[in-house]
Amino acid sequence: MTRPHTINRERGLRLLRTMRTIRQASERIAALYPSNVMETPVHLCIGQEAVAAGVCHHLRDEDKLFLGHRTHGPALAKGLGLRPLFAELYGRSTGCSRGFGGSMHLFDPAHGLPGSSAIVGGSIALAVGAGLSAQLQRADFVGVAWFGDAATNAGVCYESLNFAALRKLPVLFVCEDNGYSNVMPKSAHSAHDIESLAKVFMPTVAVDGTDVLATFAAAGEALTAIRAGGGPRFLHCKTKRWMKHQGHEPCDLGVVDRDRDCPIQKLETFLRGSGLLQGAESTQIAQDIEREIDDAIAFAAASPFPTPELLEA
Amino acid sequence: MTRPHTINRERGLRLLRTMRTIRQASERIAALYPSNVMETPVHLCIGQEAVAAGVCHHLRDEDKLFLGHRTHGPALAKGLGLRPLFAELYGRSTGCSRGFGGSMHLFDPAHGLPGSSAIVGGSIALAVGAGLSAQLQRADFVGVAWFGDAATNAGVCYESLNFAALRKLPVLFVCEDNGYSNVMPKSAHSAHDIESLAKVFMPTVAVDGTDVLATFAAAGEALTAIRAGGGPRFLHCKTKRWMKHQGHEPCDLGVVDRDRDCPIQKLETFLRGSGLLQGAESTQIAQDIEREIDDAIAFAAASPFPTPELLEA
Amino acid sequence: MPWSKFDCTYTAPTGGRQITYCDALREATDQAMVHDPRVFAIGLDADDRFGVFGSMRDLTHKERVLGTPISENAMTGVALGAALSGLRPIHIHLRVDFMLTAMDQIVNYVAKWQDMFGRQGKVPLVIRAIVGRGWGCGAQHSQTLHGWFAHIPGLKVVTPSTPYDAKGLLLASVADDSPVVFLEHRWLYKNTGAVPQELYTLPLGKANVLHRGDRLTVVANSLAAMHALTAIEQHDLDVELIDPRTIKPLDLDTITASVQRTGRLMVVDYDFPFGGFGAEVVAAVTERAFDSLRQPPVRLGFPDRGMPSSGVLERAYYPTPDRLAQAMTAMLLGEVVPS
Amino acid sequence: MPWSKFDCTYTAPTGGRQITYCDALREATDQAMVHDPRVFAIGLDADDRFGVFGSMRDLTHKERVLGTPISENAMTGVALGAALSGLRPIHIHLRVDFMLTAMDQIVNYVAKWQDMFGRQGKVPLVIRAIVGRGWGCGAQHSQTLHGWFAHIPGLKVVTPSTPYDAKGLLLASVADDSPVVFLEHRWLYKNTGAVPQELYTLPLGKANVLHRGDRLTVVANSLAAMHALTAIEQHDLDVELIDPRTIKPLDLDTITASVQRTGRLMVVDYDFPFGGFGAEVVAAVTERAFDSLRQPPVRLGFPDRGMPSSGVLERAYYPTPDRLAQAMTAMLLGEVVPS
Ligand SMILES: Cc1ncc(C[n+]2csc(CCOP(=O)(O)OP(=O)(O)O)c2C)c(N)n1
Ligand SMILES: Cc1ncc(C[n+]2csc(CCOP(=O)(O)OP(=O)(O)O)c2C)c(N)n1
Ligand SMILES: [Mg+2]
Ligand SMILES: [Mg+2]
Repeated sequence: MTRPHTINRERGLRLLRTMRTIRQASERIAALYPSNVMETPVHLCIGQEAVAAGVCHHLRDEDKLFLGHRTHGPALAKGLGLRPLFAELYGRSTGCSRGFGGSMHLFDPAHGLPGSSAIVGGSIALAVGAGLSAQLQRADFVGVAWFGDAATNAGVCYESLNFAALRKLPVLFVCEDNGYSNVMPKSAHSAHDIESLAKVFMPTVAVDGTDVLATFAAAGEALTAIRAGGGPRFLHCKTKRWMKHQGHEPCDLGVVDRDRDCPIQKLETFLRGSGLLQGAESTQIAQDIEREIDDAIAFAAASPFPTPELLEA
Repeated sequence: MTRPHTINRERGLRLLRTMRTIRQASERIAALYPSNVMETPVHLCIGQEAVAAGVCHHLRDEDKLFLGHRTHGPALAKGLGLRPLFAELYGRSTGCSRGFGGSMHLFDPAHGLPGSSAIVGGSIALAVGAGLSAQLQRADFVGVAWFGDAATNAGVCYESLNFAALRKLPVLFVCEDNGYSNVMPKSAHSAHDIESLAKVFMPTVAVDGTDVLATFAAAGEALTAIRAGGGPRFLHCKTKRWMKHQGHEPCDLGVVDRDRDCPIQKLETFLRGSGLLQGAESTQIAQDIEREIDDAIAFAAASPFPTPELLEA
Repeated sequence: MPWSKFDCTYTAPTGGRQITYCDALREATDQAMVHDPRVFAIGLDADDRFGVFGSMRDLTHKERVLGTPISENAMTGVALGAALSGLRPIHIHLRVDFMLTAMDQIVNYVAKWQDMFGRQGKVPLVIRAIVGRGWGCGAQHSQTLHGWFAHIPGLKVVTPSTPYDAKGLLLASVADDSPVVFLEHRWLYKNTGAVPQELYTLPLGKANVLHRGDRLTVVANSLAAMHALTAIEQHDLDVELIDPRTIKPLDLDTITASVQRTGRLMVVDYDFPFGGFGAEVVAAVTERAFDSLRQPPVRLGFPDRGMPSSGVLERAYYPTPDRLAQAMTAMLLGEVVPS
Repeated sequence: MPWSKFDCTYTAPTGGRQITYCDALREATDQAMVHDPRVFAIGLDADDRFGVFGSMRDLTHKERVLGTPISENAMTGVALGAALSGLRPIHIHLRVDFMLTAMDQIVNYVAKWQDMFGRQGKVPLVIRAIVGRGWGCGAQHSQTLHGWFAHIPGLKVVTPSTPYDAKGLLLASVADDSPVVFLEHRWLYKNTGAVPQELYTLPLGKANVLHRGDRLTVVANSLAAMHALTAIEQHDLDVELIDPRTIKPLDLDTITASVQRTGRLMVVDYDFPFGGFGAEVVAAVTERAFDSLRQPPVRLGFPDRGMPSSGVLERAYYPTPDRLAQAMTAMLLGEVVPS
């Protein structure tokens, strides 16, 4: 599995940009969070950016991505704008879910985000339904299920794997395995090895989920196979969660080494080494993104709140 | 896995007796069924007797067996009497569930039958709970989960396997695989191979579920390991269902060869070949059982019906 | 595929082609699938030779009827995912009791999906299930639960009592852009009635007056409505019988207006007695028509316990037209109503 | 381990040791586990350092507190199986919404097990869950559902509102030989009140009169009871406030007797409005005390839709003591009651 990475500059920079957007938006959320401008629980993706960027760069707007509670990273990578994201976190009517969803429930069908769910596991089945829809309609979109390691304990996960495999549906299962369910380590929640389990149902690939080029490559191969009618594929991405399960504080479980485990640093090192990134380009990208985030926050803060009439049944 | 069978006469005859009891009781039910004396749906075990006999002969009264809808065989093998069984089918107050359960809900805690359930899959978890109770109480009983091939599609099955494995609970999982869910063949309901799947969680053995000596041997080994603290085991028994899913009619799916597949004939042939069964012994056993069934039916038919006051909340 | 052109408010024809409730469901399913290629059906054993008690047999578009494993929870999610991806699924359960394995999907997902995202999207999903007593089936295969589903915001709950309603309401449910739980009583399957051949939809949220009367308003749905009708007709009672047809939305206007005229209310709810549909009707009508009520409303239904299996116990557990007639008569005489 | 010796009917002490609702739950759990070695606790994250919002921290018998994977359905079955095999489990959910994944086990198994076998066995199982609004949590993390559980025969439903009740009712639930769903509102956790140190159990099915009054009977449970009490005290209203404490069994005797005296009934039910607990109280009281009612009963609760996330919408969605006070005042004045 450790083939030398190859990537062109444009792709490399796009991946970098996506990861940075997720990172910087998340850090801004963390910074603002204690002020209570966002009245909604947040599950940040800092440290896990490579999975979102690597996988979603292969997805089209028609592909339907179903997320769980840890939404921001993959939603941004799939095409959700910073403005509708921040407005939603700010509880405004301009939010992607009009203020009804909050952080865990993001909606942007135009970019293939038909909704996300905070009950662990269930949305896996919805992605399978999207795959079924594609199959029945002979359309070429793909359903993508996005879930954590602990979601593999929920019965609905297995039921979904079985059905997708039975009907050879165009579904990509993405397990973003950060090794934890809140503070419970994987060893306490899973007797099984996720890869071995998935392999009972379908071709399965494991990748280093902190290496965006690895996830990008593996996701690309999996999606090519799926789009070619090869049935479902499972992508097991081992990654690290830098923050606490919920909220703005750093994780205190002592498993993260921010230098060794940083997907952004890894990519930058590679790009610089390959001559694809030069001088202050990275700083420039970061600054551009900061400005976009400033704009999104200004937009959110200036947006009206939803009105209570909307609550009518 | 095909070791030569060894068995002593007493065991051999006990296994034969149990299988014959199940067979003859089931055939009597089938014969009486069209007369509507039993107002309850029945799922008969004809053809599957070897699993019930082979496994349950290793079980003690303290071991807790949780059944699904196809109850008669394993319940009789575990120690339920013919009288309380028939009285329950006849809807009488002397039935093992006082007329409240019917065929699918049998209760006999003195013989380790804490109840059975007609919602496929769920009772697997109850057996795991019995195993947990044994572990927490440092008692040496075992929880036994009894289910069909199609129950492996229900999420609760996987959740149960995972938890039993995680905590190394004394639980025996018995999958009575008759290849069908009603008229749906296994190929239509399971993308997975049941053995491979179970192996992800625990040691798993596959046996010919029409060969009682094979199931007896495999169950014995599994239970010895479990009782020695080795954690859960999975027994995959491939067998044949001779009757329709429900009711008194023979199966019309064309997969059964009553000569080749008969567990009773198989055992008798073996016992005769080994000199353990002679002359008219088998006929004698059959006649004894017929008398017991006659007695049970007379008991049931003479028993009072439950009274409606029992319906009070 | 404009569905609205089939909207129809006419009342059930009294003459014409007579078909069974089962055939009405079958015809509705067939016409829905023919009219709209986005409609498909999915369910455990939905595709087998028994065809959901006959209601799915010989469909024109068999290729759009999919069987499933015993995985009702995920299959509900699959149906929802398909509904969010351009299709209009009908998810079918042979028994409502099996739906309980799917309550996370039904309550947390299906029911909430539109509210959760500010009602920006459509969820055209119908969940069909057979409800009610079988034959010695016991506590796990005899439930009804219409009022229980109706408690959850975001679910419409439809319980047709006649072949005419079965067809028109199933088609309306398929045409609806929000989730509908569609509950069919097993004991109604063989009932016959006049049913127009063409595709038509009946409004969800509009009650049907099954019998005119002046002295008592009886509200009853599904099998209970048919039993109440038998009771009223056999004993020639001066009772107005209202079948709400949809438990949610509930046509309180029709019910309240009737009670304002008759001054008396009885709800026959073949379901568990605590809370639920019966309680809602009594509470809502009391709130709205308090001054019209001449005596306390009455609810009839099941005892507050799981269903027994033995025939003698079943016959005591379940109300019958006779018991309904006795209760109505007692109420009209101002006597204590036997429950 | 005779539990009955702890039965206690005295009303909450007004003085003495003050502890929080959370600590009362913790103390009850600890004492139950110390008193009876058959009692154990199991639940997702029940054993982690947060200890179920503190209610499980520092227990004497930590070895009897087990964490679980995200497998609520099977874990409910595991708890039931353990209850059928000699133990007395307390199964804990951090949110009632997660229990929805376990409804097959709860409704088809736990609730039915005793009825299904002719009530021959015991099912000493407590299911604890935190209910109610959080903070911007949205539709999937804010439900209450007490009336919904109560609809199902075979489940007792307990919703303590005070620390005193929390302790005595939790112990009574553990002592009970039938399944109990025990629902704790997150917003009550920090409330303090007098709680005796010793082990005591309060009867399941006995209401508590939180305030005496003559002109209106208000029935409210859990957080709603506390909000109603605030409303009554702050505005010095002549209202009798009854907290049923257990939704099922429901103490209709106490409620009916009060309405017979006051002539007016309001139910404050912090839950979905269709059916459920509010409807049951209005219907049951109307049936029993019809002639005493001077005006139509009133229900207050949530709008009939999923919970929103945005703070402004939450504040509109959820009733407050102020809104309750306004409604009570309007009702006492005979005005139209704002809902
Ligand atoms: C059915 C259910 N049970 C419990 C929870 C509470 N919960 C929310 S997130 C979470 C941990 C999920 O872990 P994992 O799936 O690995 O995702 P991660 O948070 O690590 O991204 C839990 C237990 C829930 N939301 N749904
Ligand atoms: C959750 C659920 N779904 C559907 C059913 C209806 N049903 C009863 S038995 C059965 C087939 C079960 O097949 P299997 O588990 O292989 O057991 P077998 O009948 O072959 O012994 C089905 C689908 C049910 N009882 N429970
Ligand atoms: Mg994780
Ligand atoms: Mg089978």
